Formats: sequence, C-alpha cells, structure tokens
Amino acid sequence: MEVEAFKRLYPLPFYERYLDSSVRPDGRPLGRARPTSVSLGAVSTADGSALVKIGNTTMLAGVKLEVMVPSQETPDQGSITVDFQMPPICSPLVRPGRPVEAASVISEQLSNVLTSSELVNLSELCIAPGKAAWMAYLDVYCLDADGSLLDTALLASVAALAHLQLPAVSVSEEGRVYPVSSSTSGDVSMEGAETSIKVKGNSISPRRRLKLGAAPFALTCMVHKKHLLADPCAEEETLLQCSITITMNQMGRLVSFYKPGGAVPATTAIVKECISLARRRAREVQQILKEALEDHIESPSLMQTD
Amino acid sequence: MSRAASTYAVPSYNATPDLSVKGVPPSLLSPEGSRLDGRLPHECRPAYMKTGAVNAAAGSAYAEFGQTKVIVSVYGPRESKKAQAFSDIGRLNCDVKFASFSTSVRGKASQGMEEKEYTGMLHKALECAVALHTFPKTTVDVFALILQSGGGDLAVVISCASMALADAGIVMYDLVPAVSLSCTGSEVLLDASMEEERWGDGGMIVAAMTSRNEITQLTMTGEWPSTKVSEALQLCLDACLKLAELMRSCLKEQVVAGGQ
Amino acid sequence: MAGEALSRPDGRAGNQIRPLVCTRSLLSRADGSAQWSQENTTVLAAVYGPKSVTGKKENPEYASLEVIWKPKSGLSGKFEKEAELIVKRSLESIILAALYPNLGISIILQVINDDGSLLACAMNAACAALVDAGIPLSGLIAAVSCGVTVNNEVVLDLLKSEEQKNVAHVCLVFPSQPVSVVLELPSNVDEKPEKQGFITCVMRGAMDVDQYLTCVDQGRAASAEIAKFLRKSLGQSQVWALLSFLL
Amino acid sequence: MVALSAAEVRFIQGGIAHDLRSDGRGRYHFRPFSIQSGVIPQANGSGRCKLGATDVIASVKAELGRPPAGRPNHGSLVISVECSPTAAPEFEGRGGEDLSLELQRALERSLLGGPNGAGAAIDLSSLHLLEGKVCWVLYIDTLVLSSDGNLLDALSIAIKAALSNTGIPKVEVLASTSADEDPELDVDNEESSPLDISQVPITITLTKVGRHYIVDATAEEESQMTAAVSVAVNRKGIVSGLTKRGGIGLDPSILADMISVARHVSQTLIPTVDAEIAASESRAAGS
Repeated sequence: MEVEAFKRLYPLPFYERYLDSSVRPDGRPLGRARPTSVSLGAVSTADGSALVKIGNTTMLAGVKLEVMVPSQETPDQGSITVDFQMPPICSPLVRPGRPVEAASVISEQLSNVLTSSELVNLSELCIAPGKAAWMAYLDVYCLDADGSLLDTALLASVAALAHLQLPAVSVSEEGRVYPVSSSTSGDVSMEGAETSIKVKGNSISPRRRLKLGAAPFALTCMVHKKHLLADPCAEEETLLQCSITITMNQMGRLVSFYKPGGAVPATTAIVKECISLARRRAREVQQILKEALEDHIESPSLMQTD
Repeated sequence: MSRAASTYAVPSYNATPDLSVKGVPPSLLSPEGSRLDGRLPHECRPAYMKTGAVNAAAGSAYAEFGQTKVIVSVYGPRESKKAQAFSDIGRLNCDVKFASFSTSVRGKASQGMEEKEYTGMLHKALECAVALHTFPKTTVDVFALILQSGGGDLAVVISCASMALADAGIVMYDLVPAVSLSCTGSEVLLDASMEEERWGDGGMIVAAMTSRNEITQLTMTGEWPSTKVSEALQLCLDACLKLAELMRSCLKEQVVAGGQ
Repeated sequence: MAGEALSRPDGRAGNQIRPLVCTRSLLSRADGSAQWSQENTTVLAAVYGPKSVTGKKENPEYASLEVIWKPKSGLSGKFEKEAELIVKRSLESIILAALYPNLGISIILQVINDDGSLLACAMNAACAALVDAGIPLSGLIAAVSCGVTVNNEVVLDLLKSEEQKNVAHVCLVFPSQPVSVVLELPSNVDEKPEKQGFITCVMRGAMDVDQYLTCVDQGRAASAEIAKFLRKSLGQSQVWALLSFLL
Repeated sequence: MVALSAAEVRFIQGGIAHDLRSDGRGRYHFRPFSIQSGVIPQANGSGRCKLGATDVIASVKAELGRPPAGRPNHGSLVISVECSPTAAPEFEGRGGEDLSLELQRALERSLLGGPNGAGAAIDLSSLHLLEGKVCWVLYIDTLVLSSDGNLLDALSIAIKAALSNTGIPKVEVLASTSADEDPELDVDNEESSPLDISQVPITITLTKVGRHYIVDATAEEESQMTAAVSVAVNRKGIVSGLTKRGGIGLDPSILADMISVARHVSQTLIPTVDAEIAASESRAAGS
C-alpha cells in the first residue's frame, strides 16, 4: 500500500509505527518541543505585546491599560482581565459568528493559571490608593492553531506582561489621572494648557515596568499506550486524545496539573515523567524569554530570576 | 470591579501621545512640504508583505504598511453552509475583524459597525477579481484580522486578501491592490497614516485590477472639487500599479523560495 | 502537626471526608437520575439517552456524549464551559460508547448547593446517574478534592471556605474497576490497585511537586472509600446485572 | 426580489441601448417625484419623498450632546436607515440589515463630510453651543416604506426636505459655576431658527446596465445592473462623497465620465428639488 493511502486509511497504526521507533513524523524525538520564538512589542497600539510561535502555532498577546476606580474591598489593587480569542483565521474549524467552545475553555484555564502563579501582584497596578488604579486587559489572539494552544497562549501572556510598561501619569487630588509626556518625564503635563488641571498637588508616578513574580510555563504532553509525547501538534492532539498539561514556574513549583479525562490513567510513573519533561521545558522557555527581553530592553533583565 | 466613570474611560494612554485628547489638529504638512512621518505628499509608506503566514489555512498573507498590520487567511473551496441556496457558481465569503488592542481606544462601540462595513467593502472589491465559476457549489472563505490599525486599514486588507487568495491557488483575473488617500487643503496625501486620516478634509479608497484597468472598489468622503477628483484618482491608480508590481514580485519570491 | 484536626473549620481530620448521601431515580422524565451530597455540597444529575441525535453530533462509530452544567443561579459562563468539558472527557473514559453508534447521551448537572469540592461532587453524581440510567460502563469513577493548607498540610474534601483560604487545591478522578472485568487496559493490568493512576486532575493554586504526589496518594485512598460507598448504594445486584450484560 | 424572463431582460436592455426605457424615459431622466414636508409633528423636521413607486421618510431630531472628540467647536450628525418590511418581505426581521448598513454608510459619506468635518451637509460649527461641553446632535432617521429602485437618491431628497423643515430651538447658556461642571442651559422650544441647507448635497446614482448607464433606475432595471456609482453633488457642483456599488469593475475613464454625467444631471435636478421643497413648505405652512 502506498504510504499516503495508509496514512489516510489507518492514521493511528501509521502513527504508532513511528512511535515504536521513538520518533515522530516531523522528525522530533518524543520528548522534544517544537522550535519556539518570542518577539516583543509586535503591536505598538498596545501598551505591551508579544508574538509567540511554537512550531506553527502562533499567538499574539496584547495588553491595553485603562484607568479605573478601585473597588471598596481592595482600594490598593488594580485588576487584570484575561481573554483568549480564536478568530476564524486561525483554523479551518472556526467559522465567523459561532463562538468556539475550546476558546472559552482555554480562556478560563489561562486566567486560572495566571492567578494561581501569582505572576502579577495586583497592588503593582495601583496609581493612587482608593482613587485610581490600572485595569489591564490582556487579550490573546490565536493566529494559527496547530496544537498546544494553552502552552503558547500562556507564554504569549507572560511575554506581553513582561513587555508591558505602565505610562507615566500624574494624579490630581480628586483622583483624576493625566498622562505625562514621556520625553520630559515628570515635568509638564501633556494637557498643561487645559484649565481644569491643578498641577499643584498632583502626584506623579513615573513610567515603569511591572515587577513580575515567578513566571509559569506550560507543557502539554500526549499519553498513548506506553509513550509520552511532548508538545503535540494539532494532528497528534486529535489522533491520540489523552492529554496532560503541566504548568510549572521557574522555581520548579507546580502551578497546574491539568488532565481532562482520557483513556490512559495517569500513574505515578507517568506523573513523574511528565513533571520532569515540564521542568526541563520551563527552563528552556525561560531562557528563550530572557533572551527576547534582553534583546528588547536596554536595561538588564527585569524578570525575577532565582 | 467597578468600571471607571466615563471621564476616566475616555482618554487612553499610549506610548505615542494620543491625538484624540488634544483639541488642536496638527498641521499635516510642514512648511517644507514633508508630512508628519517625513514622507513627501505622493510617497507611499514602506510596505512589507509575506504569504504563508498561517499554516492551517489554504492560503494566507501578512501585510505591514507603516503602522498598519493585517493578517488574512483563506480557506476553501469548501462546502457551503447548508442553509444557503444552490448556486452553480462559487461563493466568496468575507469577514473582517479588529483585534481588541489594534486601536488606540479598546473596544469602541462603533467597531462592530466598522467591521461589518469593511466586510461588505472587501467582498465587493474582490468579487469581480475571483473566477467564481471555477469552484461551483462551494465557498471560499476570506478572513482578515487587523492586528494594528494605523491608517488605510481597508486598503491594506484588500491588498493582503488578494495575496492570500493567490497563495491559496484560487483562480483570479488579476491581483487587487488597493490604496487610500487623504486630502488636506490644496494637497493630496497618498497612502494616508492614521493622523492624516483623522484630520484630513476628505478621503478616498481605490481598489483596482491594474492589468485589466478596472476599478473594483471606490469610495470618497468629504468635499472634492472636480479637478481634484481626477488628480487623486490618477494618483491612486499609479500607486496601485506600483503596489501590484510589489505584490507580484513578492509572490514570485515566495514561489521560488518554496520550490528550493 | 499538632492540632491538625483543629485546623479545619468543621473539626474533621485532614484525611477525613464528609458524610456522603446518594439518592437515585428522583426524576420521572429522565432515563436516569441521581443526587449526590457531600454534606452541604449537592449536585443533581439527570441522564437522557441513548437517544437519536442529528447533525454534527452524530457519529457512526460512537454514541456522542453531551454534558450540560447548570449553575445554581445565573447564566453559564466560561467556568461552566470548562467544567462541562472536564466532566465529559472523564466520563468518556468509562462509557462504552461504541455500543450505541449514531446515538447520543446527555447528562445534565444541576448545582443545588456549593460548599466546596463542587467538581468532584458533580462527577460522582454523574457517575451514579449513568448507572441509574442503565448505560453500560466499563467501570465506575470516584472523584475527590484535595488541598494544601497554608501550613503545608494535605487535607481532603475541602469546604468552600478552605478552598478560598488554602494555597492550592486539586480535584482528582480515579477509575474503580472490579478486577474481573478489566477488559483492555494494558497499562493497568500489572499495576497493583494501590498504584492506580487517575483519569482526571484539575488544579488551582501552586504547590510543590512532593505535595502534589502526597495529594494524589491521599486522594487515591479516599477515592477507594467513595467507590466502596457508591457501589454499596447502587446495590451490588444491579452492578452485577450490568457487568454480566457486558460479559 | 425581481424575477424577469429572458424576453423582459432583453426588452429592458434594448430599451436602455436605444435611450428609450420601458416607462418612456431617456437614460438621464428622473421619474416624477413629490415631496411632503412636516409629516411627523413630534420631530424637529421631517420630509417624505415619493419617487415613482419608491417611498421614503426622513425625520430630524435635535438633541443636546457632547461635541465629537478632538473637535470641540463642532456639533454632529447621526444618520440611521431602516428598511421596513412593508417595502419588501425579505426585510422582515434582520433581513434588511445589510442593505440598511450599505445605504447608511453611503449617506454618511455624502452628508458627514471629511474626518475633520469639512464639507459636511450642515455647517457643523453652526451646531456648536459651548466649546467642548455642549452642542446640538442632529439625529437623522430614515425609513424605507416602499422600494422600487434608487433608494439612495430618494433618501437624500427626503433628508434635504427634512433638514429644510427643521427648526433648531433657541438655547441660552447660563453662566456655569465651574469649568468642570456641566453648564446650565435654557432651551426655548417656542422659538426656533432654521438650518442653512444650501450645502446639503443630493445623491445621484448612475446604474450601469450593459454598456450604458442610467439615472434613477427602477427595481427591474437594478436587477440587471453590473455596477453602480452613487455621487453626492451639492448646489455648487462640488462632489461631496462617492460610493461604488455592485460587484463588477469599472474602467477609470468610464468612471470619470459617470461622475461628470452625475454633476451635469445635478444641475437640473437640484433646482427642481429645491423648488419642490419650497412648494411643499408653503403648503405645510398654509394648512
């Protein structure tokens, strides 16, 4: 039988032949992730942005800031709203006008992981306690969906938050916030001519980056019979069906262990193997992110390292 | 979390100062005759185009014209929606969306309207360029996402979409380059940027199949004395011609690179 | 370690689960139903099917499974969507869907009260309702939640207040198969029951790897208890009737 | 939807080619139209235009609002179009939405002027009351009652009639206490002043059928069109907005020709429209 026809008719046996010789159709060993790249500042209309590629899977994350009045219970905290979008450009399965179920599930996971990891201390987003704080909208767009969506979305989110700069602003006594032009930082309010501003008594907070906690990194693995495959592509995800997503931060702490059902139960041996793969991957991705940040920022790495 | 009162929500804080906050429109041309970004009035923005940006799609293209960044992917020809009536020629289905961070103010209320309008205009601009009879009973989907809006968005979407169609191997009569233009006072500014669009007296968008010398889409806003109309139209067509060359050479390069 | 029992709001020991109650066949219109309570956390599950389905849901090889999660009040959002997916994927691993090609099974989960461990409770309720509906299963599942307190102690079956206060918690679902009917689970055959793996795991908050492994061990022990209770409450005879049908 | 037999199609196309259309008109002749002013008493101004069997209503409501961002000295215009299910069964529910949006954007292009407000139908600075705080917002709502082609031109005539019929209440700005607070206004609904409508353009749609183009196409003729160009022209002959419709491309020279034909037609049409508006105004005042 011809190879193409065999693959078409019996996709699983076709794939298992590869697995038996410990290699995957794209040439990767089972435990290796696809080539990963991070580029920061891809969108200048956003306050922070990052374009991330893991293999063919491509995600663009952007952070937009708005000023809000903090709630009564947490007067010194801002807030972050996370949303994950799968526009119809990313996959043949998505059609316009119909919301994708996978997108809302990943959106929920993403905001859970970001909360669990305590990456952003919300008090960092405070401008003037009780009066004004930043509301950060983190939107992640999937541009090309080819498996391991949560891993890529999380990396894009972390990178966009690391790239985010809180602009220099001055706050009046009533809690009104005015932008301060960046070139003459803290000197003159941009709208100095407007009569409503009382420059006297305004407190100025300078332009700054967020201090981030230990960043989380995710790795999805597929379990099939005795095999464990790291970073599956879309084809592998539909074929093998039993997935485990492990999120670890750079300190080696487990942030999430997500296994939604599947035919193979996760034994202690599998759990341990997955964790060690994820740990290795977290170190690898952290290095990629660090290099991207160093390329981008003049000042040395602002990411907290252990 | 309580959302801010409207007075807080309106200003947005950008790396570049937002012009919408200022009351005074900037002067779009310096006394020496150069524009805000240093271009001459009849000079286009630097353009970068690349096909094959989305692997999952049948064809795709990414375009970057100055500050405007757009990605388009094409799916199909594939089965039409069940609800649609039988058609012995193919269908072209378009959809244009803005990313939430693409504009200076996030999630403007008017954005949904704009997306719908762009969707309709993109469809009309491409419809007559695609050989619909080559894929009877099926649908070709053209989906665009504006990643960063920096002026002339629709024109970039149209150009990028025709590249993506070509990349998908959809039979077309010609590529459809599109160019926008803004007029201010006595000058016309080709390939207008965001600020020029916002403060200009009027604007024009032209999409054309240059080798057939056919205009597929044209809109004008603002006041246009008749002499200026023909001048602007000619300028746009010339720019379309140059853009078409760029698009062709870009497509050829990709094919050569892919063949190796 | 002193005062481990005192550290919990309701005075339970760390490895103690709340009393369980399972009532079946409460709904007359549904093909099967069950209400599962872990003290103040209660979920009502209803099963419809196998029934005919149309369109995209129809699969020529398997019965399609649909899970609908109804929150206690309000509309369902992203949380409910995620929960639906987790329950669906977990149940797919025990339902013998190949017996009913082109058909569909729906499970509706109505949250009646949430006092912690909601997902685990819903999972158990769904399993009991499936048995009540007479859907052929390859085995049962038992779900339990497990958490790590601020003092780094591992506690089982969390209350809502504990979920909010603890640094992390995790919901684990374990399979529970009678040894005699393990049909084709090759990876499991050579495993001793005490080394059994879990089907589903969902985690909130961060914990160390060692703590996680302790959670899994504790959860496994508790799930055996839950499975025992479930089996007893379903009535040995009915389970055997089902299993003999399979054989 | 218009369904025509092959013979009818040939009859229409042949007629257009011979400059004698099925209803006896030449290629550049409008159908007779009638205008009725002040049809909606609650509105600040209203007008109805019947063009052949096409029937549309426009109303203008003036409300106080905030000036547009970046233009503190301007008022604003807001346009909406609704296609009533009485005009065609397919407008029932959301069916008319696409057409409504297309018509609305075409009208916005011709009436709202450029991005900075230059060339708008109504001098926007005349709508301004207090810099950066308060201005008039004119809500122009239109409704398509019956559709027999050339909706856009009929809508533009109805809007012009409605604007000419509009009275803007007199407003006195009372001294405001502080710059931050909203000022107090005294609106006198008894006294009102008319708008200056000399700049309001009329849209002329040229529909291309075969090799020729015609003005004021009926629904039957529109069903045979390959492309159409709608040009908004004001009294001075200045083009203030243009929209290409229909999916077939046009040669630039033909396009330029179409624009000049539109301007030519406008020179006879605009005075006729103005005279009709004046006549209907006096009728309304008389009754």
